[in-house]
Amino acid sequence: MTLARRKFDTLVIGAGGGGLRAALQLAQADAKVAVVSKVFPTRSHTVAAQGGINAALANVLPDNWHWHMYDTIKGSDYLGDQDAIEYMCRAASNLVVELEHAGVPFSRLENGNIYQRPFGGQSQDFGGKQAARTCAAADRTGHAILHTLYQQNIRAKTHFFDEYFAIDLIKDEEGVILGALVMSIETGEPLLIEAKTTLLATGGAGQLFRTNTNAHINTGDGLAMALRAGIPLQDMEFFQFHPTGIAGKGMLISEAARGEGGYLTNKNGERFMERYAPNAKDLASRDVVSRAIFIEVQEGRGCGPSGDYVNLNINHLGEEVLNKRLPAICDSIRTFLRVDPAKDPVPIYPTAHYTMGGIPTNRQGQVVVPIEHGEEPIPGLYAVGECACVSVHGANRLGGNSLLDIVVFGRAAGNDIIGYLREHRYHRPINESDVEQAMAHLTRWDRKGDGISVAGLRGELQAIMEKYCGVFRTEEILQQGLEKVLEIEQRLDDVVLYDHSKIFNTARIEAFELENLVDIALATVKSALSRQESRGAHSRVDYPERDDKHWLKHSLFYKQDRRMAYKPVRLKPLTVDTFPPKERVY
Amino acid sequence: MSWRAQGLRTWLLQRLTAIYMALYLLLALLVLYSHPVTGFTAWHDLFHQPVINIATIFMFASIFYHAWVGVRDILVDYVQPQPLRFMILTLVSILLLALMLWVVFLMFGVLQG
Amino acid sequence: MRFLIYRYHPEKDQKPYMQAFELDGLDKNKMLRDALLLIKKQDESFTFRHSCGEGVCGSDALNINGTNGLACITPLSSLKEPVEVRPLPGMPVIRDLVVDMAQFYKHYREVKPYLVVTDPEPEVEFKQSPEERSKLDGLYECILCGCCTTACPSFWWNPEKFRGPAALLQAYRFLADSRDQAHDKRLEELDGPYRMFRCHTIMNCVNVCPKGLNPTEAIHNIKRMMMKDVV
Amino acid sequence: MITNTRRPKFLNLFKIHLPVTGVTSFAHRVSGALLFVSLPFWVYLFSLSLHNEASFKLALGYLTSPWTRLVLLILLWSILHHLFAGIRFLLLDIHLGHSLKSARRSAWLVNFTGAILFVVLALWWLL
Repeated sequence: MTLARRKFDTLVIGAGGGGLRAALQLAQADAKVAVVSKVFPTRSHTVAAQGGINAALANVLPDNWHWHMYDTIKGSDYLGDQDAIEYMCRAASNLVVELEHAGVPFSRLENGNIYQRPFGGQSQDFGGKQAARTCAAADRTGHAILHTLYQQNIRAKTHFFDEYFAIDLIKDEEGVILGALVMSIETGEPLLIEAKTTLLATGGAGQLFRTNTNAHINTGDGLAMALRAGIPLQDMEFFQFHPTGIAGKGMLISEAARGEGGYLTNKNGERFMERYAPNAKDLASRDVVSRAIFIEVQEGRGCGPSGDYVNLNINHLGEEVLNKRLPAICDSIRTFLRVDPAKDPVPIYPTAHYTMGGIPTNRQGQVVVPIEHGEEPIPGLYAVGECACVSVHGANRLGGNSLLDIVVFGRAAGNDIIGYLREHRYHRPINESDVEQAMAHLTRWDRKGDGISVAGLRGELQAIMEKYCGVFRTEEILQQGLEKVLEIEQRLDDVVLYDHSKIFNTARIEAFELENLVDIALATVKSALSRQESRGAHSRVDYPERDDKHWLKHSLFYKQDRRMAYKPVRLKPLTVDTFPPKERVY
Repeated sequence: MSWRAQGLRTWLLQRLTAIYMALYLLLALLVLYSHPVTGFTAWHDLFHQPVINIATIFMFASIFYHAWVGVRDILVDYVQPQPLRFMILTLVSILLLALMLWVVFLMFGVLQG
Repeated sequence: MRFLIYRYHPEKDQKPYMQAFELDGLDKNKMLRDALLLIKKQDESFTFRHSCGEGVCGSDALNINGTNGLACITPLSSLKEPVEVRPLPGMPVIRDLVVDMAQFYKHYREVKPYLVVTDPEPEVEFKQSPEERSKLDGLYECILCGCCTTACPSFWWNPEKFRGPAALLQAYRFLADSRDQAHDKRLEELDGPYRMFRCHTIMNCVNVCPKGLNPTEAIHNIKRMMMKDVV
Repeated sequence: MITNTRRPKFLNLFKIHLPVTGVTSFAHRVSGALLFVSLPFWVYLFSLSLHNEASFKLALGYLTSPWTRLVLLILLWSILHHLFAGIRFLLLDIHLGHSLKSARRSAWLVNFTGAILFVVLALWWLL
């Protein structure tokens, strides 16, 4: 059988906001771009983002990008790279306006400008009063942005490979990435897409945890592809738990609920956030609020018969505000909890939400790996969005910064690729042995016989991650977690498929996803075990303090021999002065 | 009544004929209620009045046009082979035109007689 | 709970058939998607699309007890037994509950579902009053799940020519946008006996839309715009 | 291994639930078709009634024969439903009762009134 091949200037893997924004930039520059997505593009998980996108438009309250930059750095617990953060916050206003021009139906203020709401971790004047920086389309901002980007790509005639699953990157001896082996889910046939540049935009890995806000598809495929290609993953110990997931189920209740005036209470009806964050209260950073809820429940002040959740109160906002500003989450609450949010409090609990770590990149979206002194880009490989770690989110991402991240760096990567394509006009010869290796990976699941099921092991892995790598961590728990994940990795060899058919075999896809999840779980637990401090989302009970002396650095996990390495945080911004690390209080 | 009628025009005419028919029906009921038809002469005299005569011609024209649009809609949905659909529609058009001619001659006869 | 599931495996079956499944001790507060996932655990070869699990991605649109809907937001307690689950009506079945949506997406692309602005763009955002913006409510929320279009008899009979409710809703979403400048062209493209005027106000689309949207109203609004332009 | 290239479609109308708005619409179409089929008969009858005294009687006779009574009953329902459903469609066209709730309610109302009025008129006529 001969392998089908196609050639493109750029291969984009993933059709969420990051992938589509980059593809749009490229298609508009007349590059031949292919977007491979394992689901139809508008099903990508960007669609589920609710609250909004940050930009210092100052439409509601005074604002400027310096304050946004400060908040983001503080939110990142000083682990974010300040050059990238400056780049993002400076670009924000232009990019939001650009989205608006592209058709995003933002909510509006009386004067016709884009509506902005307060969100967690936002301040005026470097830590002063609450700011209102989050541009919103009701509580469906991600949906509005994703659909608009897809629509503009239709207009730009981007080439889409819908329902194709990416197996592995293809690289030559010099380490240049030459495209990827993908598989049509519909036919089960492999396809080699040769590309001068490849962009990973595959999103996060929320499916690592049992209770999460993520879609079934968020299995971090790009992260694992990078690991297998010898690229380390950066800062994987930082996984964000969103404070307000629907208790016991995990569906997201946007931070916008608190931004619009909602607040949390424990079983005594106490607004407990006042104790944890006297100034910002319910709009403190997500890591702070999640930990607070966790402690409330742990110390017996949780609500409900088992005392295992706290209440989110939005009933005082009135039907009009709820219908106008938070219609979708009200629907969700009614559907999944059968609670009327206009009358009763909503049971919520922190839920796995966002992968702060990822494939190390610079602010052009180039994937970078450390060399002796510093780092160098991998030729032909880019990554943007949740799968990438620029790092603008550091140890904790601010709400409203993820939609910003994907459009800013999607566009930046697109632009850098255009430059790269100008200098590299021809396809390099494909390394057939690398193709064979990828094909072997593909055919590994043709193996027959008795064994463990994919779904079973995925469930076990998720339970382990939740138990041993959750909000609060200790050496002992993480060590146990590491052993258990290693055991899962061993047992992966015993997993077999019972269904070996070709056409739309989702069982086979889930097997690939499970492999990917196991790799990422290992990276996460190992990185968490190694970092002996508490910073942002990474809370070590045994090391409760932030330790800038030893740990103000990015971690890097390599799949080969499971090695950890470290690289410094870029504290120097592009044009302004450094924001030096200081104590982080809200 | 061209075969490739523009969507809006056909749609609009279907509505206008419907309204006309409904109004005619309402008035007819009122007239018949207030002046019960006792026999042939009364019935004939009724349609001898030019206003009613002309209105009735329009009524039938409306019925036939309305029916033509309706039949075309049904054919477009349920008869997929184009030639067959076209043939049936042609036959229906001929039938409706013939009926219309019949009505026109009939009503002119009544008007003169 | 008892389930009857439409099965068709193109590599094995000549014809589709219904297969019975029994799930014991099912929590009726769960959604149909949860039940389907349990069935997939029993039989790995059972295939359906799903992703977000909260009704925003639009992947798991199915025909449930005769009515189209999203499995992930259909509570089991609302369903009569045996729960009959079939693929979306009128669409070519690839396998089990997975249908080929190509035709549906094509109609979506054909209405040019993007903002067209010909004037030079301002440095800042276009102004749009809350009233103008509110015209987009009930339109932009569409998740392209296909429930409406595949419930529409007019679409069953003319899937190649009739745009279908979902695409027409999107057409109106841009016609209703105060920023859009392709008004005349959009209306022109929707005239003719097939593209829009196949709609006979059956309202099956409104009946099934999982987001509570009203394509029929959108279609009527387009007609009204056309009339205004004629008069 | 056989691979079917011809994909089946699920379109068993007996297994697809038709909502009340759909019932009204479908009945509108059926009644319209019946009325269309009866058109030549009506024109013929109308022509007879206006010819002369004798043919007027003949036309009346046609209307009261048992066979035509049955046909007339069917057409009576057709007219009633077509009229009421048509009025409902016209109201929808001018944007009245567009929400799902009111569209359902009006569909019920149309189906119900059509049927009730049919029964009342039929009894009044036959008895």
